[in-house]
Amino acid sequence: MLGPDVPWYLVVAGILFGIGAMGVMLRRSPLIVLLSLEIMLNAANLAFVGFARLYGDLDGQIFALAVMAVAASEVVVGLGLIVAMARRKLALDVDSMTELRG
Amino acid sequence: MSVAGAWVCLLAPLAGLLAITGAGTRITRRQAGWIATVSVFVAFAGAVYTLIELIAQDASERERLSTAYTWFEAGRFEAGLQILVDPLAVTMMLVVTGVGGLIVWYSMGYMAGADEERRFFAYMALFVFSMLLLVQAGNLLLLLVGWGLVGLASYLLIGFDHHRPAAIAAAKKAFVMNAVGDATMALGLFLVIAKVGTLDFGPVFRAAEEGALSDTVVTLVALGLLGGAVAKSAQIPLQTWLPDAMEGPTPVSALIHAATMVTAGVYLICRTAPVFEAAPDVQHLAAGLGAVTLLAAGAIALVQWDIKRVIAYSTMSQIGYMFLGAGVGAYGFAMFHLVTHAFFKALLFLAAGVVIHHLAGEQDIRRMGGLRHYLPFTWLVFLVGSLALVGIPPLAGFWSKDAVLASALATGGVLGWSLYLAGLAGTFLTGLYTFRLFFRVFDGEPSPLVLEHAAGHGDHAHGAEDAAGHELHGHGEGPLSMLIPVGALAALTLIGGLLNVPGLWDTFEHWIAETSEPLVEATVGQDYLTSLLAVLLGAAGLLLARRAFLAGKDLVPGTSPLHDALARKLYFDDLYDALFSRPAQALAVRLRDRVETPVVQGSLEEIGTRTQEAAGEVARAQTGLLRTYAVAITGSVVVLAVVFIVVR
Amino acid sequence: MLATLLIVVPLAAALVIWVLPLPRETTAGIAVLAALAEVGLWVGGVFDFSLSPLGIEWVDFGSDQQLFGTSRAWFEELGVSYAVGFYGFQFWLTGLTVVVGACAIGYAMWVGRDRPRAYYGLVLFLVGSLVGVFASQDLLLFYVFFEAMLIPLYVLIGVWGGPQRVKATVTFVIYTMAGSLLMLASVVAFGIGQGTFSLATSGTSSNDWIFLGFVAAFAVKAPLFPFHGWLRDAYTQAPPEVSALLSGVVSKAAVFGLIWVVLPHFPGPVEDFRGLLLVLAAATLVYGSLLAFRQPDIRGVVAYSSMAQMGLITLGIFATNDLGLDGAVLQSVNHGLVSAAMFLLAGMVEERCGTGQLSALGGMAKGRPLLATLVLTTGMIVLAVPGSATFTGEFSILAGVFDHGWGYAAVGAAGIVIAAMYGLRLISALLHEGRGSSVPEDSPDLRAGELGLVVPLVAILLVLSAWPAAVSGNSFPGDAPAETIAGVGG
Amino acid sequence: MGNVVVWIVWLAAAGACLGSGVAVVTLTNPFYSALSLIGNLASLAVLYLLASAEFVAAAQVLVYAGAVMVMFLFVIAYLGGRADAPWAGGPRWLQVAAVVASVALLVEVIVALSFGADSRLGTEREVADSFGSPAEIGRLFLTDHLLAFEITSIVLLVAAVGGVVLGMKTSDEEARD
Amino acid sequence: MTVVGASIPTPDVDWLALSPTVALLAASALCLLGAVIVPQESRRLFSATVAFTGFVAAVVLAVDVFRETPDGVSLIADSMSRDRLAALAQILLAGVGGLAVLVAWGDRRRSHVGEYYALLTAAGAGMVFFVGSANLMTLVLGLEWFSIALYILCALDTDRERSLEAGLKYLVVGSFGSAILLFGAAMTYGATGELGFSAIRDAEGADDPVFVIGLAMIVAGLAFKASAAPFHMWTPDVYEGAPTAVTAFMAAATKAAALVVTLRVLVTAFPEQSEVWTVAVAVLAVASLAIGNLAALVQRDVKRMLAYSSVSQAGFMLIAIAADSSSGGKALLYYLVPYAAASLGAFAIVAARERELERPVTVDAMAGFGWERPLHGAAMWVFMLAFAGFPLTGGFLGKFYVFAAAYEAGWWWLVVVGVLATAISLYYYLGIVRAMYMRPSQVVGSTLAVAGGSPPYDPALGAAVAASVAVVVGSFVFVQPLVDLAADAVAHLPF
Repeated sequence: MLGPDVPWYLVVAGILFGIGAMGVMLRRSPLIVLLSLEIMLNAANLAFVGFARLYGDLDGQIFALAVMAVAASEVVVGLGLIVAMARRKLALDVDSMTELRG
Repeated sequence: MSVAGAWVCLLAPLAGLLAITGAGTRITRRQAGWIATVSVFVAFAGAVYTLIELIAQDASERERLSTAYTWFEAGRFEAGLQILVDPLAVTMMLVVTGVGGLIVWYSMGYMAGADEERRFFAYMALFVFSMLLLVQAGNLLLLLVGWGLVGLASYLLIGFDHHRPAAIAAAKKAFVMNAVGDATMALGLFLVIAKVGTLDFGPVFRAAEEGALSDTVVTLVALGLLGGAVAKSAQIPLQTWLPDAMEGPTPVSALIHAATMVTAGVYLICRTAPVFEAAPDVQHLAAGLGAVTLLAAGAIALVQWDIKRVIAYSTMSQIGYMFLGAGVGAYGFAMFHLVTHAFFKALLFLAAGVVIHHLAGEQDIRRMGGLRHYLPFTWLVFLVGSLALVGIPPLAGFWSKDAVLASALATGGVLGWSLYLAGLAGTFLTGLYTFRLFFRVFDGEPSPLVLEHAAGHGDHAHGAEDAAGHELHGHGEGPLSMLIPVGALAALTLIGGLLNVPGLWDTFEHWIAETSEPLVEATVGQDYLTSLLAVLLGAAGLLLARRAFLAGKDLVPGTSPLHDALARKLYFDDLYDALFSRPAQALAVRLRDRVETPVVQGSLEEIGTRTQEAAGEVARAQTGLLRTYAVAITGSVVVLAVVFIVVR
Repeated sequence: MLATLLIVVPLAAALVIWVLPLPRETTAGIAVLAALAEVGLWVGGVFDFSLSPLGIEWVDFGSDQQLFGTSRAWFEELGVSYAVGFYGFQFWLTGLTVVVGACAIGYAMWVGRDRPRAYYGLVLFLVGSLVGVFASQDLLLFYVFFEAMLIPLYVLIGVWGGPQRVKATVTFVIYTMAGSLLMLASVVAFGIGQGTFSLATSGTSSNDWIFLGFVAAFAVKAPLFPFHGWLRDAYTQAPPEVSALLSGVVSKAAVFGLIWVVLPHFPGPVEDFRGLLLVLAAATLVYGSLLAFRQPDIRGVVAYSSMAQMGLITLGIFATNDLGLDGAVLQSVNHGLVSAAMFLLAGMVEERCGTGQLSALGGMAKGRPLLATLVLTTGMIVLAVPGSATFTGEFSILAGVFDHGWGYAAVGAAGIVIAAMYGLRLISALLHEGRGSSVPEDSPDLRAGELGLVVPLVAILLVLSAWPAAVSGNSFPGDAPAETIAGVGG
Repeated sequence: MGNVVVWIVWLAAAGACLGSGVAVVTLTNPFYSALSLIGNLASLAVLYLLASAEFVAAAQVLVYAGAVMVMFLFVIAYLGGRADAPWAGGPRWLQVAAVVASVALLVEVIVALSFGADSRLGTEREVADSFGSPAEIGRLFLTDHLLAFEITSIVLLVAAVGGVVLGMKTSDEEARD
Repeated sequence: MTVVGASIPTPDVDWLALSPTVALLAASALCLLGAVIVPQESRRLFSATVAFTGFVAAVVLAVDVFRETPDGVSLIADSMSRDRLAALAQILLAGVGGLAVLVAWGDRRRSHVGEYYALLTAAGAGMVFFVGSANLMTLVLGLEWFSIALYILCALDTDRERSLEAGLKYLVVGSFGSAILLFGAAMTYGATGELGFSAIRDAEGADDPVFVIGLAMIVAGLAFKASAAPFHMWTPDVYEGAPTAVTAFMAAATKAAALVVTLRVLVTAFPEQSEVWTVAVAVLAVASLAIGNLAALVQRDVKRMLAYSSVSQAGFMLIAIAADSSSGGKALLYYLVPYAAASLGAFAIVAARERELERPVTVDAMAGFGWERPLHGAAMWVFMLAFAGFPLTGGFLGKFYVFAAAYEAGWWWLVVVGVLATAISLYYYLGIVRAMYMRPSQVVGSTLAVAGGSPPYDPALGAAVAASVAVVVGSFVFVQPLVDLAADAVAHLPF
């Protein structure tokens, strides 16, 4: 194979997943949280693509494509929600959403 | 031989009880009294019939066990509702129903006008039934039932005046102390069941006689029975309830606490003689307790001021003689003394009842005196009774008490001699306290109280029994329904002793011997010697009492430490209070305050609180912050992955 | 068939009452009718109408056959079936249930409980589940009914009880459930281990933990010291008739469980733990008696005396011999009746005086002969005066446990003495001495309706006093209970 | 030599990918974050290409970096200044825990990978040139993965409905306002 | 499909297997259509009817699938399985959905009525599909399908802040969970090179750490959907904030679907690792029991309390999965029936109360409810008893069966934990009963009057409640037939 072996892809995927997860866990802006979620999904996609290459099996790529659609769907809903919240003049800060707790 | 009479005897009072209870207010008080009286006399008739039937039998045939049905059954253990008809039982039946009938009859006059008279007669019927069950019981379990039921009846009757705290307290005390006796007796019976497998007299006695039971077992069983006997018969150390029981109406004292129930212990020892004989130490213990009691009670009687209490201590003392007799194995004489004692002690109580009745409930002999002139008949019968009690011939007490003492002498040895000397000393004391009482009540100048009642317009309460029911003025010697029984008992006291005259005929002793063979037989010489000594000592006591009375002095000076000890009843009440009553109460309170509330209830609350606290912590972990959820998930995944890798 | 009928009739009546919007009187009428029908069915069961030309003959309790049984497949997968039927002691306990149940319902009608539809339905439901418990021949079915009876109890105490009712009911239900859930674990373990849940056909187990699970549940239910934390509040806060059912009948579920679940199926552990259990039972007896002696109110006294009695019964059960077992059954019936009577009487007194505090009561005997007679009679049976049925039971139990050491019997005998103390204290505090501060001068004697509730209970007790062998001699198949029990698991 | 170039490209792409990822997470302004994400997606597309996933790479650019991100930017623009949220903040322990947890997860994954790297993961199969081509992908989507294909569309449809429903001002809101 | 070129072999589509899903999708589409073309005033009637019909049709079709499928088959390159496990789960899910529609009927929303029912049916369709998934891809997609529908449903009351908060939290945390599941799927794929469950089982590399991490992540992702602790934290917030009818559906259906799929995945794909995941599942079960029960103890809001209770119920069901045996499977399936019914019914009651009070239902707000609304009160009582595992409800036999399965499998300590947890749970379950019957009503004359008096009786909700009661009690009486069905369902799982 040209370039690095598959495990390197996976390392990148893993790091990316970690970065995304950290974003979700650290950031308070729902927009950025959504972006971080995208990173996590893409990390998974990268892993899938890498493994697809490893096994010479297109299932992984198909999976990655499907996940893209799913990710898009989540973004749509997420953005819809953010818009609805903005319309309700709610603070766009996940830390302020503590009405429900305990 | 027909046992129908015995069954009639047993069931008639029960029928009376049920009739009175069932009829409730539909019958008058007087009718209730009649029902009770008649039912007891019917029972007496049954007893007499049974006696005749029994006499008609061969001496060896005079024992019949009759079972109505299997009363209790557990696995292979069975106890029938059965009665045993034999000379011992019939004797007791006669005493219980005969004396009982007279006393119930007497009560009709005595209790007239009392509140809740029906209840009184129902209780009396219950008592007679229970007592009959006790003496007729054909096995130990049923005997225990009767044993307990008389305790119940005693409780009910002592506490008859339930609005008086003293009466209630006395009733409770009597019941609880008797329960202690019941308990020890029950323990003895458990041991019997464990070792013999049955409570029927026959097999149990056979086992005891044949030595099938080890010495320890027999001793323990006998101790258990003795415990019951001591409690019921108010012997040391379970004697303290009897004086208090005098809170009950006087007929009750006469019937239960003089004539019948309290002597049940003696009956028990005679009935279970084979067991006691197999455990001679226990039997001797019984005799010893009897001796101690007769002295102690006699001594305490010297300082009592309550007319009934004096007689009550005298009862204890006399039962001490019976125990002494039964303890040395002179069952016949013990029973003989039981019978004569029933006569003269009932007589004394009923006569005292007349006095109390006359004085509208006053019982303190310090406020009496000179009654001889107002109550001549009562004076006479009281004198008869007192002389019989002291054992002056030819009255009943003379024959029976001397026979008991002679048997002690015949036993010999250290034990026999000690018992004998104690008994003799007792006769002296008897003379002393009996006539102290007699003179105080009947002799001398009439007291203000007596005069007041003689005038017939006493109108203030004296705070003693019957106060609620009686309008207070002199009753004289009371109605015929009181006088006839008193007269009948006086007659019995006069002639009762002739049932058994040492050296001439010993009908009674033989009669009892058919059930319980005596262990000792006094010689005629011993008899005469004893009689001589006893009469002399008794008379000496009498005279000393007379002198003291004339001198206006107390027999035991009120300032002496001895007086104090006697007045405090030798400290038994204080001792039990300190040893049992108060620790038990303290224990109960302590358990409630130190265990129940803090530990049992508290631990629950503690668990509840702790759980709530933990729950609060868990809920607080749910911060509502989105980011913490993500952290939790990530962390959990990390941990889960580690677990997976490790477990793998 | 009769067993099923006895279970179904009250449940069906409960449903009818709940579903149909009937007026108060009709509701009460249906409830009473159902309760009486239960009694009638049960009495009908005592006599077997088919055997004799006269049409009436005693059922043969001594036969090895289960009586009036029904068995249907239910949860075959795990070997669970709907199996009900009676052996002697079960039948007696059932009789106790229907009688006390009828009196309780009658009392409720007499008092006129609020929200009658809910109330009567729940009581009937309780009665049905209790009968179910006593008729069970399947372990899981037993557990089902054992738990089901808590459902109505929870509400009955919590809604109709005294001022502390909510705390009382919560403590009661959670405490008893904690115990019975441990039993559920044991039920599972035992049944799965045996491959069947049938009480009659499953064998024995020697697993101590399973055994302890069962014992825990029954120790809470009985209750035994120190598992009685729920007792006082529940017994004093519940409505009197519910207290009657609770202490009189519900606690007997523990008796049933110990006799029919634990003894036959865990002979080994029973042997190993006998000492401990006997000590606990004896401790219960003494502890209950002592606390009864210092309770400030009627129901507190009766409550702790119930506890003491349950300790006694447990002594008999773990004596595991003829005297102990037969005595335990007899005593269960006795205690059920007498404590029911006592609680009903307590209710009647409380209704008259507005309080159950002994210090505020007294002197009620004066002018109230019926009340006095009944309280006295019942009280005397409570304290087991010799000759009473309770005495016979106690005697038999203690004679039985004597086999395992005189100490137990001695403690039991001491218990009898303390029982006399608290019994007399209770009687006197109610009836005797001066009129208590809370006793209205004109408060009436018992009325006919009240008599109709208590007198039957007392009458049965008196009959049992005269003939205890009726129960004790007919409790188990065969003539030796201990052998019969041993035979079930073997 | 091609290898070296590929390596360089790979490293550049991977570096860009991770760098832009970090930028997404760290930048304060959501607008810049979104832009960084575009870079991230684009560099991922390069990695996909290198892993013989041409069609995926294309889709990544078109669908993701194109459509989705445009939507993102549009929303951010719509929100204007309101989109600016505090950076992080919150409890200190939370930040620490977040970092620790992510790093731990990362370490686990990488350790696991390193165990497998020598054996199964180390040796990839030879693949044909058509591997990852639109035709192959399309064929699979219509045969083996027909269901996935259909579901993807349904999911998108549902999301579309959701976007509409949530984005619209409702009569309930009006009633409340 | 015929339009596709000849070079591509058309896959054989088993329409019967897909029919429940398709029926629901059709209903969903109709509802959406209705949202546009049906006039406002009859829209609710139309949509609800269509949705209900769709769910009923799905039930009927699933029953047919069940009867027609004695042996499991996998379809379309092993991406989906048609078997009795799926069919049974579909019957349950669609049934719950139908009842949820009845509960939703009384919801007096003015806007998005058509979309509401469309999304409900769409979520139902997703679950119905999800339980039949046979490879990781269909699994993930099915999960996203119904999840996204539910995210929207949760946030649908855009006028309520809590609804929005719930929606966003669910979305973010849910996507986070999905991402983890997805990454796990990638790892598993990476270790085996396979996506199909049975293929994964047969593949090599089972002891690969990558594989194990993948398994852990998959378990975490599914546990997340089943709201098992410690992945449960979204549950209370979302359940509380979401429209109650949606909560009812979610609580009953999501958990059922997730647990059935967890069972299927673990048993079919990872039998070799059973000693690993049984321990993990047992740990999750214990955590769920502990955390769910403890947290529920201190809740004041009934929906929130029920949410925590659902966490603990998940714990019980995980015990059944941990048993890793056919009786465990049967126990799980049996347990789901009364659980789903009780859960739906309980939220239905809460919905009813909420509608008459027009404020969130706290435990205090339940005071006196039992006397004011006797039938609802009694029903609520039954549901609480079912949760608490009292006899005469299926909840009891469910617990019993679960414990039996666990004990058989040697998990005796799980049985003990379960028993203790049940004891704790009694406090709050009975707390509801306590409030309903033992506390004076605080409502009559005050808030209720402000809310315009009690609303007209809602027969649809009543029917749903009645059906739930019938199932809860019926599953107790007719346990064996249900267990027989469950036995058929798990017969082909490779235990």
